[in-house]
Amino acid sequence: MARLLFFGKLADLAGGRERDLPLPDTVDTVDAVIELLASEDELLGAALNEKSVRCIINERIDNTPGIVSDSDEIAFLPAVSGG
Amino acid sequence: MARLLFFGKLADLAGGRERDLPLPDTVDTVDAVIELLASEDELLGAALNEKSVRCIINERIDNTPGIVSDSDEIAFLPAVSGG
Amino acid sequence: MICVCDTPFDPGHELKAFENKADAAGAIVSFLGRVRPEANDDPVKALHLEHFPGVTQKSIEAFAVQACQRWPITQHLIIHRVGMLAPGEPIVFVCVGAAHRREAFEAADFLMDYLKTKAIFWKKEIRDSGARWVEPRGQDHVDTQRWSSK
Amino acid sequence: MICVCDTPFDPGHELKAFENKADAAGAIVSFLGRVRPEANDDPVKALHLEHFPGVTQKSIEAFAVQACQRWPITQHLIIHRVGMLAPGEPIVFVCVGAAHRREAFEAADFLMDYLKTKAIFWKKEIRDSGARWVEPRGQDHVDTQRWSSK
Repeated sequence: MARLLFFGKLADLAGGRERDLPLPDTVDTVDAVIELLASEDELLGAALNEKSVRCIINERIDNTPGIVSDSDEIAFLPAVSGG
Repeated sequence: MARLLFFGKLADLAGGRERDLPLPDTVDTVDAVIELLASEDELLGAALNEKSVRCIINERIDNTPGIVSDSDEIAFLPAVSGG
Repeated sequence: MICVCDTPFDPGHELKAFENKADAAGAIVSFLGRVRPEANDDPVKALHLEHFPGVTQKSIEAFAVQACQRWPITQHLIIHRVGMLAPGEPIVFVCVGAAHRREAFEAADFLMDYLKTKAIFWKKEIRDSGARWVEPRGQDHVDTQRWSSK
Repeated sequence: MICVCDTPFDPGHELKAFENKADAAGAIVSFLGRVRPEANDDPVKALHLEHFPGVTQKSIEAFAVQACQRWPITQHLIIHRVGMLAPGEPIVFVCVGAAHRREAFEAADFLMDYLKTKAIFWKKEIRDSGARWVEPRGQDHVDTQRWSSK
């Protein structure tokens, strides 16, 4: 079971900040996860495919290879705006 | 009687921060005042002639025409260093 | 020190504490960013700031390490609020201590550009007319790019 | 506000007061310069700062007017100590408030460059080995010249 996190406007679209999602064996990349979500919710899929969206896996900020497994935490981050 | 003010290292050389000096009629420029002082004290004269020394007459910071009269306050300022 | 906090803080008090700690710094530059009060028909009533707990802090620490590598700074402090903020409240406070002022100015400026455009925060403006997520201004990105050519 | 004062002041306290007054400023940049403590055989025991009473203040006011003409700043504060200062004591504190951070940073930086090289102060370092008048560092003049080409 993968744990998905949605932040900012993505949480509004996903209807919540967290969601648990069992990943089929064929779904082993971030792109495939987005495709899976898009198949259920077109609007959310489009938002996740925006160029400004970043993905952080298991809270590793330094490298994001895009490979995921069923036990990962997968965070989707829209464009940031601090200060 | 002109009032002379010396600041920073110039006060050390002049032996004080203030001095009253009657100006002869022929002494009507800052340069002539410096010449008069130099005739009495060569070291002070040399210090006043340094390029970095500014003169402020009657506390007017905006213009310094270099013309003085016997009732003026004439301030000699060495290179500044704040902050 | 880096602190992402969900309660109000007092920049004057923080500056004083920073001064005491950064006792070798001859120059201290601080930046305070606040929720701008607006004088119009539909002003911002509140700002909601979201972060990625743990990850936001870690990423700011990485930026701060960059600043310490680029400039000989002796001390730094970054406080960033999250949660619900009212107009006028402090959002971000950055303090940098160094021997001389140029490096303190540049490092504080650098940290702020990064905090504005790269740090992991999301900002929602809440008005009577509704709420909307804010994206960084174009100017903020231009400011950040100044540092990559140096 | 411009203040040349002969008693110690508390920058944290001044920042807090400034925040309250500059309530329309979304960005506040401050600079604090202090007497640097030195770790050597003959450290500075005290700094004596002299000014030209009245004239120094007037000339700083003229600089501040220039800053206000160049940048849309909403508020400014300049405090400069004179008299005898101990290591670690605040010498100068500059606060600038503006709508956005870029203009606040630039105006504070500009004011400090001028305060360092053009404002009418004289500084004498007092050590066990004797006292000596300090002249501005070459770097300070280079910094000030940045503004004339803009």
